[in-house]
Amino acid sequence: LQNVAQRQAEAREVAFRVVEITEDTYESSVWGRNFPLQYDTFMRTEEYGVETPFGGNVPYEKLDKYPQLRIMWQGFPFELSFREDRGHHWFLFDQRQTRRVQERAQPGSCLHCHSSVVEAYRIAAVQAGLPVEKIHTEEALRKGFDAINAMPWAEADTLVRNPLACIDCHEPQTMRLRITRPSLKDGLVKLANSDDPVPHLPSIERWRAGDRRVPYDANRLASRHEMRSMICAQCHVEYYFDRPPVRTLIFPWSEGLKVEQQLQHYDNYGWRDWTHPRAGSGQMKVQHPEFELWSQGPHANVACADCHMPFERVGAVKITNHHARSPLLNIRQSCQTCHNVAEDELKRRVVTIQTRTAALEKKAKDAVVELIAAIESAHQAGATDEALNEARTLHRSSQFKVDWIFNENSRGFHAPQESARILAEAMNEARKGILSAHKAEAAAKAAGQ
Amino acid sequence: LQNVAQRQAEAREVAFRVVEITEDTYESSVWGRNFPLQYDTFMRTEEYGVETPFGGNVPYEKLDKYPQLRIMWQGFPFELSFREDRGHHWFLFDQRQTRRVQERAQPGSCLHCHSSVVEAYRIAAVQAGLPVEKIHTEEALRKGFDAINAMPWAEADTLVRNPLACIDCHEPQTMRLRITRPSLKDGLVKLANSDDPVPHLPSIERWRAGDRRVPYDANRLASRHEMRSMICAQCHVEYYFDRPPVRTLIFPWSEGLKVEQQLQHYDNYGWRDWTHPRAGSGQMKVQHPEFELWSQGPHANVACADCHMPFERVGAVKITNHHARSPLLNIRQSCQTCHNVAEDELKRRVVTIQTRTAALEKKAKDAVVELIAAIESAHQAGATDEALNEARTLHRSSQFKVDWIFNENSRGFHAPQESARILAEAMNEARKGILSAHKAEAAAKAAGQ
Amino acid sequence: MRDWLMGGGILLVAALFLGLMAGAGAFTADRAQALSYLSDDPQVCVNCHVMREVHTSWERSSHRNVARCVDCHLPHDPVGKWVGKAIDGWNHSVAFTLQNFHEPIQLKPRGRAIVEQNCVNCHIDLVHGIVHARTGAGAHASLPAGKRSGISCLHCHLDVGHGQ
Ligand code: HEC
Ligand code: HEC
Ligand code: HEC
Ligand code: HEC
Ligand code: HEC
Ligand code: HEC
Ligand code: HEC
Ligand code: HEC
Ligand code: HEC
Ligand code: HEC
Ligand code: HEC
Ligand code: HEC
Ligand code: HEC
Ligand code: HEC
Ligand SMILES: [Ca+2]
Ligand SMILES: [Ca+2]
Repeated sequence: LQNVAQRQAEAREVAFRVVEITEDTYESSVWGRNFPLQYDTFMRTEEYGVETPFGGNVPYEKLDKYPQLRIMWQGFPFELSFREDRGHHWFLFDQRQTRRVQERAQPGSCLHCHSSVVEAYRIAAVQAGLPVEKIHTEEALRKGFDAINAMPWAEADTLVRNPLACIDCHEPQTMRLRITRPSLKDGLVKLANSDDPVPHLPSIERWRAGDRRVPYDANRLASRHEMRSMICAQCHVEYYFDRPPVRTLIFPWSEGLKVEQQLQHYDNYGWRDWTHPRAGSGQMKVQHPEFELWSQGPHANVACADCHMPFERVGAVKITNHHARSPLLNIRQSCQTCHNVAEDELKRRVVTIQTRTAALEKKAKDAVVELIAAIESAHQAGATDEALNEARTLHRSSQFKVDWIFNENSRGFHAPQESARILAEAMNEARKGILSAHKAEAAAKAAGQ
Repeated sequence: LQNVAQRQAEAREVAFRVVEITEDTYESSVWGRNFPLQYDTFMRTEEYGVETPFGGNVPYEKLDKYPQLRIMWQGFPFELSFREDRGHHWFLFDQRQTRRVQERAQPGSCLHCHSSVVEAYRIAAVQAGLPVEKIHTEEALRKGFDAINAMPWAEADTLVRNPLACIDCHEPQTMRLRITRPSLKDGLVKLANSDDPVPHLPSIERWRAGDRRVPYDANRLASRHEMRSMICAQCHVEYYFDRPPVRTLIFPWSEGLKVEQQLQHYDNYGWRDWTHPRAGSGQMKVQHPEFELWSQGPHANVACADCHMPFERVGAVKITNHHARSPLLNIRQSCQTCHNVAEDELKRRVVTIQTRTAALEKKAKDAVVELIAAIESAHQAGATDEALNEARTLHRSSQFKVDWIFNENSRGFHAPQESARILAEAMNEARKGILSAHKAEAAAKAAGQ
Repeated sequence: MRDWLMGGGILLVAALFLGLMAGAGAFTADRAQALSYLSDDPQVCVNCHVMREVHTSWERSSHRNVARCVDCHLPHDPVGKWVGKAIDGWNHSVAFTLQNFHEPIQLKPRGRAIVEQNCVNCHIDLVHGIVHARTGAGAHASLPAGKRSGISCLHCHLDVGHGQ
């Protein structure tokens, strides 16, 4: 009967090192020679063309399926094209070919999330004067980040070669997960300093209870379980680019992760992405707040990777399945370990949650589109800006909330009640706005006679 | 220290029959001599005076805490008094002393849920001509039910003696759970015939797949697990009394259990509980739809009894704790069997869900109260009924939805997303109604000049 | 194996165990067949009705044929195993006598760490890659499951021992 200790010794030599991986190994294929099983699953993010009721990776044009979006985002690049997302393999290609890049000026900041940008940041840092021996430091990433943010997109695009690569999430020697993206580091510092309770991120709660002398740093303090969600928060978050010339990529987390708190962040900063041409209100376009919505849901203690990169048995070894996609395409591994329930029942529950969200989304968009028309009509009838101020503030807030849920990619599943709550607030505000615009129009007409 | 021997002895002598219990044993204390442990916990429903953040059994006057209710229910008995509920021990006493009974005429139908009515139904059936040998049949309960529904409340009240008793839920010989209340039998027959999917009630789904020749009967078909929820549905449901003289107690389930389907049932029947004196709209007052809301939630496969009458170890024996109350007063037994989570974390999750619901409820009631004022003002300005028809329909529907969630006693916990969805619809409809009423008023004023 | 335990070199350990129990549970220990507590047979645990439910659920679990109670709930290394038995023996008899334990019974941190380490002990070949993703020359000593390696098998596999 081999005892346990002896077997442990044998097992350690399982991961045989074929090739040396260092901080300068930017090509995933090289990492793949040491970790063929993970690499095979990673490369499957190239597959697309499969639909789920509300998700999947058929890159269809959402503006055609949801025409109200063109009215809501009129005057902003997203009025040109907004497609269903697909595998990580495509994220550099898709950005390069979108009309939002080809027909509008964009800053280099986009590449923070749309390329394996670690190499470009380091090179740019050295070019900007950082001593070359510091090239592998976090400081290098920071300096390069600042440089590339400020570049026009086309110029920055020439500095990047690959979509998501192993080095974006893993430390070469230990394979430990680490955060490479400066915007998330800054975002987590803001979050840690806010009062928003984050029970699902205990390392932040512990930091808050400490002396707070050293700013919160996930790479030092976050647990392995937290990292299995934080690495996704490098990109799957709401963001904005600061004013020119810096155009720093910022996550609006100074007040917290909830939608009202992000709006407060923008209000405190007097920020608008653009002014809506018909309604005249100062609007923000919200993008994919997966991390923020997931934080409010019943699965906040379940890591993104638990569902989107689940464990898989391949032969005699258990690995992380790097084929990040809709969990509905892999329910057995993504859900059934924790939920001892039949596949079709689990799918039914998800689709029931998403169907409720979709029904509310449609009504909320109807209300926002009506509000835009009501403000425009009042304005044309001579209503003063002062009279339309309330309606425009309600437009800014209600459209922000509809965006927040509609552009989040789980169609409410990551936090079912919170999604419905946010859409309820959006509807209520939009309808109040319509009323206010009507009053302003009536007053203008009365004054006009 | 002989407790080991004592415990091993206890484990064997669980159910020692002290006294004979028959269909005519209406006094719980007699049952209690055979089942002292269950009886002791059952009698604890007499305790009251403990609050939880949104529930508990301090019978405070809700109309004072939520003044908008008096506006919403103006013209209906609930404008007099509506208190927080408390233990089953009180349900006959509380009904007898409420101003809704002392200052308004009510039918005998109330006693279906506010007394141990089995004995009264049987006696009334025999008095109405049923052969005495049939006194213990379901037919007797039906005949008595019809007779007592039609009686004025005061007369019916003289026929009842006790609040909830063992015989209301248990078959004397086998202690098997059974449904004694005719309204639930009728309700389940309607539900079975509807198209509303009820995956959590498999016996209904199986009946639907059969030849449907014999109407669905829970006492024959329901599983033990289903019964652990169905017995509560005898009373914890939305209901109405049919038109005089019959005043049959009916559960509006012909279209299904969801709020829109119950409204459809009322619309199909052209029903209104009363006409709102200020808004002139045909309104229904919704009462405690626990069973219906729980059916839409993540705990639909968890029985009411699992949380409200959990298993408890007393010495060596496991019994059902009959002290039905807020599970937040007994988290250890109610929740930790399934959730391996600390008590305060579980409580935090419930309160987070309930706080979201409460915030939406307040806004929804604000909108409905504004709508009532808007319709009234338009009416006083000369707007025709025809012009106000849309606003009144929206008032009927939006107030029905706010009632449905506010009067449900878990403050959204039984189905968090569904509760938020319903309140979102209510807000949207109420605000649309306000807009419609304003238009009607403006038109009336324009026509008036 | 059962007979060997009863007859042979067990007396020394039994003395240690009985020593621990001497204070409160002499009489209790005897009537609860404390001596049998020293064996690895799951039947031992089910002497107590409070263990009946976990025994039944174990009999329906995926591990019924491959792991007995002690294989998960006692350290595998020889020394750790007997120290564990002594500590558990003491905790058990105190809790059983005073009836002051939290219900439903939950694994305490120490108990949970033992179980987590045992998952890895038996499944090391399968999970070596995810437990301690260390590579390259000079790999650190393999980190045990639980606190230090940061991965908790029970985060996903809570029901392997007892179904549900
Ligand atoms: C903070 C990270 C981040 C930044 C910065 C960012 N994106 Fe994205 N982008 C994402 C994520 C995550 C997705 C996938 C989720 C989705 O499509 O909603 C995505 C999806 C896309 C897609 C595919 C779906 C679509 O919208 O058609 C395009 C194209 C795209 N982004 C373009 C851009 C452009 C252009 C910029 C700069 C103006 C930019 N992105 C900046 C994270 C980012
Ligand atoms: C460096 C930025 C970045 C990081 C880090 C990142 N993502 Fe993404 N992700 C994207 C972008 C961009 C897309 C959209 C790709 C496209 O449509 O071209 C995307 C798409 C996806 C999709 C949609 C795939 C499909 O088939 O529909 C999923 C699921 C996803 N990401 C999950 C994750 C998870 C889970 C993590 C963390 C383990 C993660 N992502 C980390 C940027 C990122
Ligand atoms: C409890 C499991 C679970 C967790 C944890 C989880 N998700 Fe999801 N995610 C889902 C499900 C289910 C969907 C819906 C898929 C669909 O509609 O096909 C989804 C959808 C998505 C999508 C869109 C996929 C598509 O089909 O285009 C992205 C991107 C995503 N999640 C990212 C994340 C990120 C980032 C995190 C962590 C912040 C996270 N998820 C945490 C279950 C989960
Ligand atoms: C989007 C982020 C991301 C990228 C990019 C990524 N990984 Fe991972 N990887 C993960 C996560 C999450 C885990 C699980 C880590 C944990 O549980 O601590 C993981 C774990 C691993 C492990 C540990 C063993 C296992 O299977 O759990 C290896 C080896 C690995 N990845 C190899 C690779 C390789 C090779 C690449 C590039 C082909 C790669 N990874 C790219 C997120 C990523
Ligand atoms: C690591 C464990 C884990 C994984 C993986 C997981 N869940 Fe869950 N799930 C939970 C926990 C924990 C809860 C909250 C209830 C509780 O505390 O037991 C929950 C709750 C739920 C609920 C009820 C709450 C709600 O949102 O309505 C649904 C539905 C659900 N999960 C579906 C899924 C689906 C679908 C997947 C796969 C995409 C999944 N879960 C993956 C652990 C998990
Ligand atoms: C279908 C069952 C049913 C019927 C019929 C019924 N009730 Fe109730 N009643 C309940 C339930 C369940 C509660 C506890 C939940 C709650 O208070 O919302 C309750 C609570 C009460 C309470 C205590 C809380 C309060 O509202 O002050 C009073 C008083 C009351 N009902 C009076 C009446 C009267 C008067 C009638 C007849 C007009 C009536 N009930 C008909 C089931 C019913
Ligand atoms: C015959 C009618 C009837 C039945 C059957 C019934 N209830 Fe009730 N229940 C009531 C009434 C009426 C009240 C309100 C008593 C009062 O406030 O006077 C009530 C109150 C309650 C309360 C509030 C107690 C408190 O302390 O706040 C809970 C919890 C409850 N019921 C749960 C249940 C559950 C669970 C079941 C099924 C196992 C059930 N009830 C079966 C009529 C019933
Ligand atoms: C998953 C557990 C769970 C299930 C199943 C469940 N409930 Fe509840 N119930 C709760 C919680 C938690 C509350 C909130 C208690 C509070 O706010 O103090 C509650 C509140 C209530 C209340 C009000 C208690 C009070 O404090 O006044 C009643 C009545 C009730 N439920 C009846 C039912 C009925 C009837 C069913 C089945 C149709 C049911 N419950 C199913 C957990 C549950
Ligand atoms: C509101 C409904 C209700 C009433 C009234 C009620 N019980 Fe029960 N009783 C239950 C439920 C639910 C169970 C659990 C049945 C199951 O799991 O099949 C139960 C189970 C029992 C059992 C089986 C053993 C156990 O503890 O699970 C006994 C004995 C019992 N009740 C005695 C009584 C006595 C005595 C009374 C009157 C003092 C009474 N019951 C009143 C609902 C009720
Ligand atoms: C009989 C088992 C059981 C009992 C008892 C139970 N739950 Fe659950 N709970 C579940 C299941 C099953 C889910 C859905 C997720 C899943 O499928 O694992 C769930 C989901 C949840 C969720 C996440 C979904 C949501 O509504 O946000 C919360 C929170 C929760 N339960 C709290 C409680 C509380 C509080 C109690 C006690 C009042 C309780 N549960 C009692 C089995 C149970
Ligand atoms: C004398 C009666 C009795 C016997 C025999 C018994 N147990 Fe227990 N056990 C208990 C009691 C009482 C508790 C609760 C005490 C506590 O939670 O600390 C408990 C708790 C536990 C716990 C959880 C508490 C912790 O410390 O993590 C485990 C695991 C356990 N027992 C395993 C076993 C195993 C394995 C056996 C057989 C070798 C066994 N028990 C034999 C009475 C017994
Ligand atoms: C495959 C490993 C495994 C085996 C074999 C096993 N257990 Fe467990 N045991 C566990 C795990 C994992 C938990 C934690 C379950 C939880 O917290 O929900 C647990 C929990 C317990 C508890 C705490 C109560 C509870 O349900 O959480 C007791 C007591 C216990 N086990 C006793 C036993 C006994 C007695 C046996 C033999 C009949 C046994 N175990 C066999 C893995 C195992
Ligand atoms: C005494 C050795 C032993 C211990 C301790 C043990 N296992 Fe196992 N386990 C096995 C064997 C043998 C199998 C069946 C063959 C296989 O699947 O590898 C198995 C099967 C499994 C399976 C697949 C079957 C299923 O339930 O899905 C899982 C998952 C698992 N074990 C997880 C665990 C976890 C988690 C723990 C710690 C709580 C644990 N095991 C403790 C030996 C053990
Ligand atoms: C993030 C969730 C998660 C964690 C943490 C986790 N597992 Fe698993 N495990 C899974 C999934 C998913 C599967 C199913 C893989 C498959 O079906 O290919 C699995 C499968 C297994 C199997 C059975 C493989 C088979 O199908 O026969 C064993 C054994 C196992 N895990 C042991 C462990 C051990 C030991 C640990 C702790 C080191 C652990 N697991 C940690 C999710 C997890
Ligand atoms: Ca934005
Ligand atoms: Ca009603």
